[in-house]
Amino acid sequence: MLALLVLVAPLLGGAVVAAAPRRGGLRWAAVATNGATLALGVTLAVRVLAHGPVTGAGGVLRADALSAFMVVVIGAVALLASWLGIRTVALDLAAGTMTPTRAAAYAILVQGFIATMLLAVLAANLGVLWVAVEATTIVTTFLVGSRRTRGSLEAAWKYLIICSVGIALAFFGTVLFYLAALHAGGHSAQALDWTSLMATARHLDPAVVRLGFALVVLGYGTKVGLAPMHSWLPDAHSQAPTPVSALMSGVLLSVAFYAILRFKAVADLSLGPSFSREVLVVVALLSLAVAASLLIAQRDYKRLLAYSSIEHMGLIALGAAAGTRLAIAAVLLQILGHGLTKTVLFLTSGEIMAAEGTSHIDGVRALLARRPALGGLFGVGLVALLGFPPFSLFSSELLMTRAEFGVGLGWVAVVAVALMVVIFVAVVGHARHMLFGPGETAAVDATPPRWVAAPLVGGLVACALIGVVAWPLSGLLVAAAHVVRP
Amino acid sequence: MTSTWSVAADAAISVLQMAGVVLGGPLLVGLMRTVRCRLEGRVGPPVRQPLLDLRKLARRQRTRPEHASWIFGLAPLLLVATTLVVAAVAPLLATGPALGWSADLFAVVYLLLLGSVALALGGLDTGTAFGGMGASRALTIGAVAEPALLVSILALSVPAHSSNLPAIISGSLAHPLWLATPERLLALAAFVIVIVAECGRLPVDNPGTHLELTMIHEAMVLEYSGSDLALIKLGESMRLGVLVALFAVLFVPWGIATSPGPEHLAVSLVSLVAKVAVLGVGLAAFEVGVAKLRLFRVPELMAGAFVLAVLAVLSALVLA
Amino acid sequence: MSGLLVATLVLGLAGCVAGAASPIGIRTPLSVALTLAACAGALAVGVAVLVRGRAVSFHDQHLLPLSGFNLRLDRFGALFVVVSAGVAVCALVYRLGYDGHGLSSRTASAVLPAFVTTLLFVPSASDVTTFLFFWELMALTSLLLVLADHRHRAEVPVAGQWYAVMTQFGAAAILVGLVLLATHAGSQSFAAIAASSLHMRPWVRSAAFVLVVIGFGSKAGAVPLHVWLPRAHSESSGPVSALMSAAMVNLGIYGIVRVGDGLLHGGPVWWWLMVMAIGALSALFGALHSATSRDLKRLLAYSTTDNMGLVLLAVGASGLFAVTGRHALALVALVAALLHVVFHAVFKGCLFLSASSIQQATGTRDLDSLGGLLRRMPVTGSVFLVGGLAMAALPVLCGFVSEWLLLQSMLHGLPSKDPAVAVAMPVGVGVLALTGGLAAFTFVKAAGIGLLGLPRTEAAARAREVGPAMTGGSGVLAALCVLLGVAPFLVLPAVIDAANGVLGRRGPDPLVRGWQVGLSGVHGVLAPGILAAVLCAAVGTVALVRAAVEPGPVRVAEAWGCGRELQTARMEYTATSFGEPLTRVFEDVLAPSHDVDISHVAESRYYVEAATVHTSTDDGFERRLYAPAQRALRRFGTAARSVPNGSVHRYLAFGLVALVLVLVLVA
Amino acid sequence: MTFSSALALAAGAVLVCAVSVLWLTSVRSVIRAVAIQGVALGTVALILGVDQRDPGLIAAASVVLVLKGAVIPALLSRSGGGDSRGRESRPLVNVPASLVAAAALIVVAFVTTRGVGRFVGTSAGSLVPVGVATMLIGFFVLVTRRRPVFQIVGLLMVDNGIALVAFLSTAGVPFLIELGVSLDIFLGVMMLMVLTRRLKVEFGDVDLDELQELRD
Repeated sequence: MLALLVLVAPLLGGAVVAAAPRRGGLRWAAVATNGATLALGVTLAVRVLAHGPVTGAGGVLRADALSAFMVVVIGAVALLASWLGIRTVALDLAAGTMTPTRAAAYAILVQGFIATMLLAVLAANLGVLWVAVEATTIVTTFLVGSRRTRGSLEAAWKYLIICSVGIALAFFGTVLFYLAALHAGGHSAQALDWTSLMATARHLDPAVVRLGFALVVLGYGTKVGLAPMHSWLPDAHSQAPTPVSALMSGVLLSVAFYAILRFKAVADLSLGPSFSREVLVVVALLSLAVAASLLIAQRDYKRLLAYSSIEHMGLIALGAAAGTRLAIAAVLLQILGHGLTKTVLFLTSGEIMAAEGTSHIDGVRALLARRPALGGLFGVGLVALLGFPPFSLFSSELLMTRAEFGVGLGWVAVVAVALMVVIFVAVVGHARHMLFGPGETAAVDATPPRWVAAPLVGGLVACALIGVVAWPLSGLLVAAAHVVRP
Repeated sequence: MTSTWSVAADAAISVLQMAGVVLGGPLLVGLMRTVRCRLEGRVGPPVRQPLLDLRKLARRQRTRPEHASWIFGLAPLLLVATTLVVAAVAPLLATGPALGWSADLFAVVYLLLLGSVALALGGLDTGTAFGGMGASRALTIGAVAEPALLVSILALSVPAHSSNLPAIISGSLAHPLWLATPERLLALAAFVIVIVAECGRLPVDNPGTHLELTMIHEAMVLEYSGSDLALIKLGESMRLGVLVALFAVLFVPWGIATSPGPEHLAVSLVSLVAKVAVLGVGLAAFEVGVAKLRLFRVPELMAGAFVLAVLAVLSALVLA
Repeated sequence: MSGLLVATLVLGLAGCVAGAASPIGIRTPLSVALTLAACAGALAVGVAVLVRGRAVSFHDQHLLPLSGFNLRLDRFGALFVVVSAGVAVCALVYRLGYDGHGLSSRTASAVLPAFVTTLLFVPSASDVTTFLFFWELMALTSLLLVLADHRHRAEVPVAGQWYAVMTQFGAAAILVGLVLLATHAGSQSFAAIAASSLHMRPWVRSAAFVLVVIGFGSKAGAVPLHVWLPRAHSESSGPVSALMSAAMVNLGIYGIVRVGDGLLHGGPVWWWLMVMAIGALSALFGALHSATSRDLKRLLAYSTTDNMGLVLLAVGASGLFAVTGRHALALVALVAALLHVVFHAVFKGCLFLSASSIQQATGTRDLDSLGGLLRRMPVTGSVFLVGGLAMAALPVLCGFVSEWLLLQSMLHGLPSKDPAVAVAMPVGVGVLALTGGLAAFTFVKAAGIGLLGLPRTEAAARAREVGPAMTGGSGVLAALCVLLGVAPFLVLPAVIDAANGVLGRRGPDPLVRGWQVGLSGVHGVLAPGILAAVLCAAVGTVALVRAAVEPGPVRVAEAWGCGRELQTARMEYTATSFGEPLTRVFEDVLAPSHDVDISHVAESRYYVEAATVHTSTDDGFERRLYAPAQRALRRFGTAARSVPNGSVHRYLAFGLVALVLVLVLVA
Repeated sequence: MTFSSALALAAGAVLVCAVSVLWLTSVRSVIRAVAIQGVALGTVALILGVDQRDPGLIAAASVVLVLKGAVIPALLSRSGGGDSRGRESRPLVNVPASLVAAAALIVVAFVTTRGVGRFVGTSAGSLVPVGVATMLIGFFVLVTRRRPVFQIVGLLMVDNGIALVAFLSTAGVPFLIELGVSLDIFLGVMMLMVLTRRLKVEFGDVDLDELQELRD
């Protein structure tokens, strides 16, 4: 029941907003329901931690600690994104670039997007998980292309084509898992159910599972933004409306990675950890290398953020490659920290773009002097993103590195750290140009109002708090790590 | 050193050394000047002429450039005072002067450096081009001379396992053959070069010149007059005296008093004066034969001295 | 005691919050007061640890996700805490009178307490995560403080970028090194690493040590990772530059000693030769650039590289002695190193604070624009002189004692069968001597050009003494320079305890203490107090004699200007001309660039209208190492950009290739 | 006609259709080819369903037949509008080279996935490489053909290939999931068609390689 409620809540919000697109006040309904999702996620987590997994909707939905954690992440990011979404929609309506009808459609699509992500993490069956992830692609394509400029259409096309192909490959992988499960004695209707799959995992045919897992990584990796199928990501993230970019970068990528984690758990039981490790290490290092090389001479700050997402997904994949319980817990912490930070950064970059009228790094100068609030938020966000304490990315990245060393991936970790240094150099260089230097303070009306800045500050503060005091969260993290590493 | 008497005796030796250096330094300079004149076929002033100069200068009024600060007046005092301290703590007459245990060769070097620094600051304080030029050149040479100086001290200290002066001298007294060893000769050569540089003698600096292009030391002290100039001239000659004397006791230690007693001291004094005089004559004779080096050749000389000193240390280790 | 440790942390945080949240009127006093209280707490804890010899710990598993927050302050760490706290107290008092450089902004007010707090807690961390947490926080907060004035000067962001990059590079090396050790120890606590480090494989130990030396070396300003230091230290505001140069760089030394001696318990000869080589190179390079620089704060920053190089030289010598079995001497060398850390903190803090006072009073830190300040700012000028004398390691000030002890340890380490030691020691002494000479040169240049003579600009001529908080903050450090130089026994026992603590041994004390300093069992002692007394007496006597014989008062006269009537500041030697002979001597190392620009009169090219000479000695490593690397990176980045050309077909082709590869390799 | 030969015939038809797409250049005939491929795929499912008397599979087969054999091709040829008479005049890889590449891809598919077919153990299972080959050729079409419609067709072929693998190896995924999958694919193709039309409206006759505005 609780699980179903979680699923329905965002749709409800979308429906309310869409019902009266001209009533600005009602747009808060979406924020409220996303807040409710977060609260329900927390409740779910508490329930799961106390009483074990929760099922719902006739066994289609099932929430264990991992799902509950992901619901919390989705809820938190959705809350931030929809909060800022009110402002972007209001601005677009005022500027006449959006009609009320399209605002309604937009609201429904965003809330539907959130709902499909929730379905993905709550699905009891890996096939349903696939359906949900594919659904997110379809829903977001509309959102990516919603600005109807040449760029956004191009991004939408690339996004849809590349992700559809990728996700098809993931389906191929899923089929192979299904095949192996059937041969291991699974009943056809439930063979892809998480519980039964984990029960039969040890008897799955290794050869089939190997191919299946490699395809799953390649396929879902497309959605995660892992190289070599990452190319859609910078385009889509830079062209989508900022709240959508934030949602995509903050959680959509992680939701896709959640799928990989689930399959990895099954594959590890069947094959032992070494195969999944090899596959993930390859894609992770490739992703880090791609991100590093393209960040060096990057010219667009939204794309910069997008490539940074590729970097972080690479790090997450590397942490998952280590695969110990500690590593998985760290991966989840990284997912949360990255979600919050990247959301704030995308939302801030949207504000910067609205204020400066360009997304070119060259076009933005001395932001801290000219627009202290925006510059400050962007700067602090970058600091968090680059893994400085007290923000939680510091802890999770350190934990992942430790875990990688612990399982003999020391050399890989060293390469990753080296690439991260290159990325650091690149990002700091761009940040220097954008943020620092002499300039006149802009007029007051250019600074975002307090209710806009509040969630952004809140997101960063939350990230910092998680990085320092994490005891309420550690239990959930460890329990979630137990799910994929029993 | 426990009884009051021996403390008093040690103190007396120190005072004697200081007095000796105050008087002996200018006399040494006078001696060298005379020797030089004779060798050049001139009669030259009497040996005590520097002392007479000092007396004359001390009675003249001091002047101070209008922009100078208190540093200007302090510099000559520090120059003389540091040399006095060195004279007090160095075992010139006896192996155990008072306070001999409170300083060693390294301390001596750094004390002399303090004097040079003070003088250079005094030169800069005048605000003239000459002061700055002299200070810059003097300290450049000082800086490049420092490694050769310290490493040659190291070469001397290694066999004695101590940089303490009495220990080194006692060591060489106890092992006379030690003197003829290669490391000692190498260190000796390095030390001589460094002394020449530290005291501003030819071929590093010409104390007699007042030509802008070649002045080093003289440029720094151009603004001093009267009693200040007397102090500076005194300080410079004391430096020369104390370094030559130190050189004498370090490399030719015989004759130094190893136990207190007036008779030992007398022998020691006579032998020291003789040694210093011989060295002074030798140095003067050497100066007649050389021309001043270009400023930028001086570092090469110092580098050579440094190499000699390092070789001395290494051969001390190899042969030990 | 652990309560007090926590209270210190809380006070520091409170200072941070006060700086961020309190109204502008009380922002500075309140946050500084809270931070001062934190420093007082840290001083109390540190002194207590040093006196009692018992470590203070604090553990909390609820902080820092999945790893826990672990503090343990032992004697070695306590020494650094006390030094940092001491410097911080003076810098904070100074800050009360200091304005400008963006230090009063909300961000800077909030970050300064945080920076001070991390300085106090880095040496307290007792596991890898806690350590890196504070270490990175320290890097971040100091970076923000360096950037505080970015709105007004374009060089500031550039300095910040250099600093950020170098410090992150170092942090990455430290991270990998420490994690490597933690992995092989099976636990991330320092105690566990120390317990099992001797059983680790040699390559693990060596790799970790090399990485850690690189990482901490970059923080200590060791060549070739020093490039950030002259920029960041000179562009940051007065209190911050003092904190960075006097307290933060020390923690680089802390890290190397903590890991090399404390966790790994020493290692093979080549480790320590490497440390000595880095130290020697840094010392020489720093000293040379310091001697030829004309920017007052840049000069001081290079001198920091120089002094940290000397400390590394001593640390390396200590390790070398330990591995050749001469433990007493190893202790002496380490004591020399730590003593120099303490003394360097005192005199460099003093120098940076007084240099910043000069900067505030004149608006510039270019030596060629200063002059005549001793008469205009008597207190600040004297403070600078005292600090400078200590920096030049001249007798009876504190710098001398530590250099003397280092010389002694090298001298006594020399009779050795090991050829490495036999070569290293004389070279070390030579380096020490040359840097000593260069430091004296530097000091004379800075003080002589900056404080003495005629003012070279209007601004210098108008300079007035700064306020009491600023003179007080720097004056205390100057007084300490004298006090510790005359009476090193005030800190020597604590330093010996700290060194013993990290070496983990308790042999017979190899040092003579009391009024004298020296090695016991040999005739090699130094009594700086007595030396000072004798020197003062001598100066007094000579002054009395001079007063007795001179005929009248001093006459003030025009200086000799080769017959010219008027003497102007244009005729004075400048810092550039002062350093010129040295630049020529070390031309091969410094590779100065000369730019002569002569414009002729229009009528005839035989008449020169104007001639300008521009010389600069920029950092050779920056030019030959970093600039090409930067260019290569940029070229690579531009080339990489053309791979994703926007064509969806190319993107899909990546996927097809990957798919075929998966099928071929996996199936 | 035996069960296994009928199955082989239908599966072979799927592959032949895939290869023919490479050979054809007119939009209209390509859409026809993919429609035939859909029908063939549905036939495979139907044969399997009848053979195994599995009502779920028969239902899935009918869904496939309707959707991929009729609805989607019809929509494609309608929504193509002016584009339906278009031609792929300048493929990135020309037809002969494409056919050679297809041969290579088929070899790859057969060499690499014969193991999976053997693991399945049935006569249907041994046809798994046919599905993989179809998928690879579809992917190849995506990479080398410039017109939007061709990319949609390529995507459909990838899907068909995978669906063929699913039918042959596991007799299809559970019906509920199959329904979801089909719905997703349908919606995806719809989306692509919407985008194609928008592209056309905004920029006229568009060549996908002209979409290179977004790059680093």
